[in-house]
Amino acid sequence: MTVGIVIVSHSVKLAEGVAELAGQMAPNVTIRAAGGMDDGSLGTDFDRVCTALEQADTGDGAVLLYDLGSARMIADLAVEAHANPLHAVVVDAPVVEGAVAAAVAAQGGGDLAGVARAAGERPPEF
Amino acid sequence: MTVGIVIVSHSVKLAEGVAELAGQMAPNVTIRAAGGMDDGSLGTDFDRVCTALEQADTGDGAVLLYDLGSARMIADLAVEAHANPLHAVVVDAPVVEGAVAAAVAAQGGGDLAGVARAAGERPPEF
Amino acid sequence: MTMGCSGTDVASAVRAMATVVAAHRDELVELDRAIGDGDHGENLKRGFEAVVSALDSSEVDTPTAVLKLVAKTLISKVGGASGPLLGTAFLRAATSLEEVDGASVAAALRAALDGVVARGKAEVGDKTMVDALRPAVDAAEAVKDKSVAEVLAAAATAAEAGAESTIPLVARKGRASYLGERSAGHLDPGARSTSLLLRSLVDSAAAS
Amino acid sequence: MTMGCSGTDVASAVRAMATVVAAHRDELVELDRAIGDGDHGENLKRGFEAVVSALDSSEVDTPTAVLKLVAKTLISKVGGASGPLLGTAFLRAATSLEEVDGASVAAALRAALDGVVARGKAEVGDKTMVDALRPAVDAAEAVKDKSVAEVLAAAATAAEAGAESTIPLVARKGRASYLGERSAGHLDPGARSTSLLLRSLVDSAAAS
Ligand SMILES: Nc1ncnc2c1ncn2[C@@H]1O[C@H](COP(=O)(O)OP(=O)(O)O)[C@@H](O)[C@H]1O
Ligand SMILES: Nc1ncnc2c1ncn2[C@@H]1O[C@H](COP(=O)(O)OP(=O)(O)O)[C@@H](O)[C@H]1O
Ligand SMILES: [Mg+2]
Ligand SMILES: [Mg+2]
Ligand SMILES: [Mg+2]
Ligand SMILES: [Mg+2]
Repeated sequence: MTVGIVIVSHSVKLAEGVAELAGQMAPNVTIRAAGGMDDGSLGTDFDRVCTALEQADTGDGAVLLYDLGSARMIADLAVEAHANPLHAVVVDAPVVEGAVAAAVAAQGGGDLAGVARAAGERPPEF
Repeated sequence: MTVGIVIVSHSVKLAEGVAELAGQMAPNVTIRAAGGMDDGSLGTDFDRVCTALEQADTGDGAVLLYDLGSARMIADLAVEAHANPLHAVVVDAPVVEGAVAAAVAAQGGGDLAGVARAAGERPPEF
Repeated sequence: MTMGCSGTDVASAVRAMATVVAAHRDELVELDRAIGDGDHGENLKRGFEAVVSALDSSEVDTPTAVLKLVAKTLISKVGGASGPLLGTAFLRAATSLEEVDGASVAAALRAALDGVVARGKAEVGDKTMVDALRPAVDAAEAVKDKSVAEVLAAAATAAEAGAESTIPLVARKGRASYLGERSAGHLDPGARSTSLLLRSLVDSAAAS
Repeated sequence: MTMGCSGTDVASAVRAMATVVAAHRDELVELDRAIGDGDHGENLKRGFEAVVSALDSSEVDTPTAVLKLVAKTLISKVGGASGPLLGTAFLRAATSLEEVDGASVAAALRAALDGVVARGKAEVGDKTMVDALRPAVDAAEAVKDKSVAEVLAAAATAAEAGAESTIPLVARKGRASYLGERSAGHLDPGARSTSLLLRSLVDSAAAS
């Protein structure tokens, strides 16, 4: 059981940075960065998010985290377009903290609901 | 009155991505990314944070946002080392959401306390 | 009076929208710079340019197929909040546009509004495109037994007034909500572009 | 018995720590891989290598000056939570180490602990280096009228037991706290390295 993770962001760097940070604590989890537009400008790219979601869901589903509100709408649309929309959950949580928590939960073998729950919980005190 | 912003992160990309996202809504605000280590590995670099803070505080102070707990400790140390520690505030808020809110508040001419408060408030619904 | 109802006519109307968007790019950018991130004009320009390319290179022939292509392209290419919102609007309009008369145009506009609200959760008063679109739909429905041209004219006029009504509002949805009270005193870019798109439809209907 | 109290002696003890850290790099990495991000051994190795370089290229001569240089270098070069924590520990120890006898060593350890707690807000039971350091300080104070070597030996032995005590704990501070219940059953890397550093001091005191 390994739930995947998609980071939806307006920025290529932000998405990749969150993915690398979360990946550090979750070497076996597929974390895909879907940030920025094709031309490098800031914005959310639906096709990129769809591709990332296809890759992140390796059978056990995937959670999507997003940076700002308009990215949430794109994430929702990507879930609707996903082969199995029940295999993808958009989590309303701070993107960095949520991604690290989700990655750790997925690394620990959590199922889709468990990983989504972990991502949405207030992160532990550091 | 323009309060500056420092993004303290374990990742170069994450810090730069947050800075570019927040900067989009705050063209006149100095936002400095202080992410990653000199050798490119993930971690927080104290000297980088200190330099970023010196640059971000152009006279009206600066707020620092951080990604994970150990980055907070480095941010605190950078404030203690800052020429005027009362001119720098570490904000305990989700880094992306907090940075955007802080940037918008600083762009609007908020003072240090106001910018720190804006960063720490729950972001508006999108 | 009936509006042309072939796929080609709808495609022409959409191309005319693209022209209007390009002509107002800078204005929309300026509006978005004041209370957002300054990309709304560029977002819509990029999106509608992609729509025109898509229409050029595809053989969609029914109004529904054209509108679906428009929807899909806007969702993919706009890059900002207005992409999924307008995309959902076109998608919902597509599936409800069966015949083209006043009533069906009003119904399509209603479906578009419902889609925007379902997607973005904004209501009138939140300082968004909904402030233009909802009064437009209400006005269209009030005259839905008249011609397509009259229905569209009523919608566009109401949308223009609705857009103006956003000026004093404090934003509660979208990026502008980060500004709080400072968002008051500015026209919402998405409300403005929505009124422009509806006015463009009026002109297309008159020309056809 | 008194420990050498020149800056050179302190520097030698710190160099010995660097050797110990390098020898245990992989072990600390493995421990951190289980409940963290797998960098603790590398972080400390990098930090202490930088400390050795700094000592090589500077002319600090008092124990206080050496410890401050160590603190500053660890804060700058470690890159993880252990950097600001150990750095603060060395900094506090530096400013409280006036003469080198059992009592002052115990006092320096107490100051170091207080610094770690002030910086990281962890307490015993949170599964951090504090679980090694606090019992070490308590043990040191209990024998503070004895020699430096005995004080350090008491501290190191207590730190080792304290580190072991972290195994069943659920982490409440630091990165491992993200794992919740799954953090139980693993030795905390920072508690382990703290016990290694203290044991290294014992060996340095015996050799001097
Ligand atoms: N939740 C929402 N519901 C309805 N309209 C919205 C919403 N969020 C944003 N908008 C509209 O989108 C416009 C901004 O579009 P655009 O600049 O393209 O996107 P972004 O804000 O992502 O840069 C706003 O002026 C507003 O009219
Ligand atoms: N708040 C804290 N207080 C005390 N010790 C802490 C705290 N946070 C982390 N630690 C210690 O730091 C160790 C991890 O150090 P390291 O791996 O170098 O940093 P990071 O977790 O940033 O990668 C943990 O094993 C723990 O002992
Ligand atoms: Mg915009
Ligand atoms: Mg935008
Ligand atoms: Mg670590
Ligand atoms: Mg680390």
